[in-house]
Amino acid sequence: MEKLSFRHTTQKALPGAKAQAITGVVASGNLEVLLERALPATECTVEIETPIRGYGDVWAAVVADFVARAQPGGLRITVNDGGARPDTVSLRLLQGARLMEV
Amino acid sequence: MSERIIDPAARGWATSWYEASARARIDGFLDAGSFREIIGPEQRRMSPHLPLFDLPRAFDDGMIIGSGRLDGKPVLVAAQEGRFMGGAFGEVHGAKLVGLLRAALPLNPDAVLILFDTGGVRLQEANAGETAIAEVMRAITQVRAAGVPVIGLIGGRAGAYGGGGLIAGTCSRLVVSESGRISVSGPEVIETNKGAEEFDSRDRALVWRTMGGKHRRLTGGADAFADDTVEAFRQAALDAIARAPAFDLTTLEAEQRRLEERLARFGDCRDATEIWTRLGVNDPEAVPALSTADFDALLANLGETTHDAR
Amino acid sequence: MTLVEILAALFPEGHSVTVTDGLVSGEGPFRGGRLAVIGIDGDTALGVDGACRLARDVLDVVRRGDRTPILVAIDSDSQRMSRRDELLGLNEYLAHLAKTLLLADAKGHPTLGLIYGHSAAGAFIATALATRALVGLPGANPSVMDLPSVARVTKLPLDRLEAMAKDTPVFAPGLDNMVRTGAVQAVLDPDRPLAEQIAAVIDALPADDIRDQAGRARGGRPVAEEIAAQVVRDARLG
Amino acid sequence: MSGWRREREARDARIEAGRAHAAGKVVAAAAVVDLLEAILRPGDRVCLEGDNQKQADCLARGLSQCDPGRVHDLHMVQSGIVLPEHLDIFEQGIARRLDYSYSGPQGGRIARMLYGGQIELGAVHTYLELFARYFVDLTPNVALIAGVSADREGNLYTGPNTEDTPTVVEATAFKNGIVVAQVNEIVDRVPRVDIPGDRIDFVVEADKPFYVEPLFTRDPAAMTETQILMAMMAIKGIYAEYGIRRLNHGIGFGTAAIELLLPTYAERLGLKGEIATHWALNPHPTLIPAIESGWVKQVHCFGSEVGMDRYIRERSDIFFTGADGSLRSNRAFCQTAGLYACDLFIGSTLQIDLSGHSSTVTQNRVAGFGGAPNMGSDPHGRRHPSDTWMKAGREAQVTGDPALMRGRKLVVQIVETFGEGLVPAFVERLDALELAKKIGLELAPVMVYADDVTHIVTEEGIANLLLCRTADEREQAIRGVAGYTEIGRGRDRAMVEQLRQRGIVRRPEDLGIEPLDADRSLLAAKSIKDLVHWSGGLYEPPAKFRNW
Repeated sequence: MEKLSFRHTTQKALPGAKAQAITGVVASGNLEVLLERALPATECTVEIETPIRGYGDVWAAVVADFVARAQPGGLRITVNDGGARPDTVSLRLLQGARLMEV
Repeated sequence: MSERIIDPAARGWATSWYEASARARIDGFLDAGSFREIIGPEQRRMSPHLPLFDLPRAFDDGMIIGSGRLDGKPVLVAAQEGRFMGGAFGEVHGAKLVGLLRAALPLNPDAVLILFDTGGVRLQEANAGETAIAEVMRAITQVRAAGVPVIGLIGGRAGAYGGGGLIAGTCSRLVVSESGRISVSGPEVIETNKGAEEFDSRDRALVWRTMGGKHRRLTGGADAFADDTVEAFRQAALDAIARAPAFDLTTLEAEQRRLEERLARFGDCRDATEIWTRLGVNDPEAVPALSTADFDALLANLGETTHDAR
Repeated sequence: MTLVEILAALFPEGHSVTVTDGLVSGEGPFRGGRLAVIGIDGDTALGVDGACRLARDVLDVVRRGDRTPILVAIDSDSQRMSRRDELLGLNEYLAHLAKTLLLADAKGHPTLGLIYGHSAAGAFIATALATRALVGLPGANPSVMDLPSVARVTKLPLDRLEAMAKDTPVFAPGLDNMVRTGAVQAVLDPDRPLAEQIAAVIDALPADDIRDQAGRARGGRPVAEEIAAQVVRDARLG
Repeated sequence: MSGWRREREARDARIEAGRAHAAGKVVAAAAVVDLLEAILRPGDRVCLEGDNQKQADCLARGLSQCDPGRVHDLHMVQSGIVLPEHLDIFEQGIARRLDYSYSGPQGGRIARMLYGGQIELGAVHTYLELFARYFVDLTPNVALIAGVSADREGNLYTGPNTEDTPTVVEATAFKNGIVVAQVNEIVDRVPRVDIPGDRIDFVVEADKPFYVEPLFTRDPAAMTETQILMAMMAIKGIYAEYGIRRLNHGIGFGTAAIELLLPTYAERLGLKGEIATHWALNPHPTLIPAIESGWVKQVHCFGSEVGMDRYIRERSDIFFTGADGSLRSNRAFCQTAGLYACDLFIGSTLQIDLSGHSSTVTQNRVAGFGGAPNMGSDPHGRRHPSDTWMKAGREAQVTGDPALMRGRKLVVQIVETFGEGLVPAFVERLDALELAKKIGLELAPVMVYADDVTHIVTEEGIANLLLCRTADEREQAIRGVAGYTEIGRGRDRAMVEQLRQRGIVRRPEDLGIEPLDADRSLLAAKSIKDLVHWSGGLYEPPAKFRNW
């Protein structure tokens, strides 16, 4: 398993008050994303465990785009990856952020 | 600007049990907002063994447990996620269910509900999984003996295979949908060990009429047949709670008679359609295509598929 | 030890235990009372017919209403893998057999498993693992799946699995690993009188299911007990 | 003796030799090898019928059992290299030269044999192209074909899977060739005459029914959110925008998702009757909900699809059926229809390069073309206008007299940026070029050339290549929808943003689509069983697709 970790600063905190949310399933080509409101308002971390090695650059790009788009300030995000494609990762991250905004 | 074209509430069709994740099943099944998870994903109680095999872990180890309400009744609930490692029993996965059943004794809920979706034992943790299955079966009989019904619901992708099939057979009542399969040896396992002449695992119609929900319901291996919707499972579970058999000598003697009679009546049948014919089904070939309403009507006519001998 | 040797050691005065189609059934005098025996011999697979017969034997014992202990002696294959068995609902038959043993136990019959040969998967769960306590004899070989099959399913090289099996009891076949997992309470000493050892185990049967405690103490299941205990602690009805 | 009837005389002699193994025209399955050895001559051009669907498999087995001492150096001219026997005969020396179109499952083995020199390759064709050559320079001496039933006169019922048969027979029978048909049964009277008996020389009663691959069945249960998102974009960003009524779909999951979104998503967009009414398409099971909801006016088919026969029979307003009620398909006519009478082709591919060339060839597989390049090309011989065609033409028009403008067919590639096993769909250079070099092909096996492609749809957005004015714009438009592949990450972000302002690159949000709405609940059918229900029980799926 490869472990990756990213830390970003956002312009604002993610709206909403939900303390945590989980979306997706660890299965082939899929992933689960756990989101917890556990950080200062303009910080966001994303930790990933993936069985597919050597895609660090792709993960970095996916996470950076997600952060720019969703502004998930305050979230500690943890990913268990089952070998998902980047577009699926991106979709799950956005789904997760939306669940936290409820 | 994005617009939301699809309003989930206005979709006009029900959530499929088969398609839903374990969490979505629980959410749709229990009274809205009543689910309280025990050892939630944030506790990260993941498998200590999968990393050894370089396999990804899940925060809940594929077993989601907790308490909630079903039509106001307090219940305990466990749901397997069939897409994670085939819903198989590993150490943490199994221990969560064992713990939930043990908790039922002091808490005395109206029922314990097990939403099965499992291929059996997780090979990477085989000894722990197999022992946990034995512990679960013991705990279920204790919970039943204390008067708490244990209801099994089977309609997920992975079915209830291997030890999952044995646990299902230990429950007070079983609700199954057409997609649900209950069996010990899976089709591929039989084919691998005994050859394609014994069982052609690619013949999916054969798989379903041998192990699928309709066959199990017709032969008394399940007590209720539900449409593949979360709402249908909820209704069927409520009915099942209301009339669960006791766990005592009378019940097991009745089950003994029931199972002996099945061997005597159907022991020489090669195919499910022969069994259905002997049960009095006029057109056995038509059974797989029957709608739930037509199938329920057929069951009502047969009249001998419902029993308390479990 | 073979079944014949086991029975001879348990019942020096003779017994009525017979083996038909690999199914073991009968009883013998034991400590002033009786000891009922059911089981599977000769690496026999357990199918619907066998499970049904063994369950009937167990219910016969329960129906008598005394507290005759039941010994479940096992040298079996796995469940019988066939189209007919699954067509007829093997899961119900195996579960029923396990339930009869669990009921017997609840009704005050001490139930004790004794694995002296092989056993696997559904046959193991429905018999020896459905007793209050399970003991083994040296040379017994319980398994869920043999390593070459595990290698095929997990797509890991066999030699790597064999290396892992040495210090990871959680997945590897064999009696020692099942002891460490807590499923097997103890391994008996074939050089000591068997009846005495069986009697001692029966006298000291645990009140509760302590297999997960043993699993933690012996390192074979490091977290199961703690997880189950936490669930019991945290559970509340809403 | 006249020198102008030698072919006819040779044909008569072969038939005479074949009659020894027949009762009239009828040959027992056990006598196939004897028959073939009697009628075949070394070096013959032989069409062994088979395409991506039905197979003359009994005759293929027979041919592979012929004595290479008697039957050798054949030149196979056939649509499909699909069965193992199709290649066995090259290893055995029975055949030497090959001209074909589609290879599908044998793609890996054919590449190895080409590399090893066991096959002398003429060319890999499109279907129409190979059919055309049957009438010019690749006319078969012997055709080995498949039908459902025949009478003793040879009148042939090809059934719903007529496919290539009329074309093959036309070229062979009317040019002094011999036609052998395998049939599932000999009957007194065929349900309808698809091929008149005077074009059939021998009828073999096969040992088992001919094989048909259910190639066009896509299980809705396997459809992903990504595919649904792409389908939503295609419907809203292309079908609605251009008002596409006449079309052909490929066989991928993306296009199957479009079919399943017509009665749900497209219906809500108010597009019923405005798009997707007339089709050149096999009877896709996933089209059933759209048909049942009244979306589809008519469908002409290349072949049939396993399990769809009863449904088609009961929906003759939609499909082309014979007097007997069953489907009449015809690959040559349907390919022509797809080429000339459709305004849009949309299909998937494995690789797209920076210009927009695409290929389904990978380094070790020659999959062939089938019909996609016919459908997926802009026919320069088209002369009838349609709104769709004209709109596309206007978008492509750069310079010149507007009065001399002609339209453009829409050729759309719908691809996920990463395929199975995280293999990127966008590449610097097609593997096809490498393969062509390795096995010495004069022409690289390109499925759709860049100048035919008008749009690329991925989960990231739509690239409209018609609107690109320079090679640089085109490259950045492609990079702009290539997602997180290396090609996508190598984009010039500022330029892609400019292209987006000009509508050349369009994101889901530019189309008013929220990616999180791309949900499986949008599918009109979520399983094969749902399709059966939609069909009122008329669709009978193959066992491998059932879960009941």
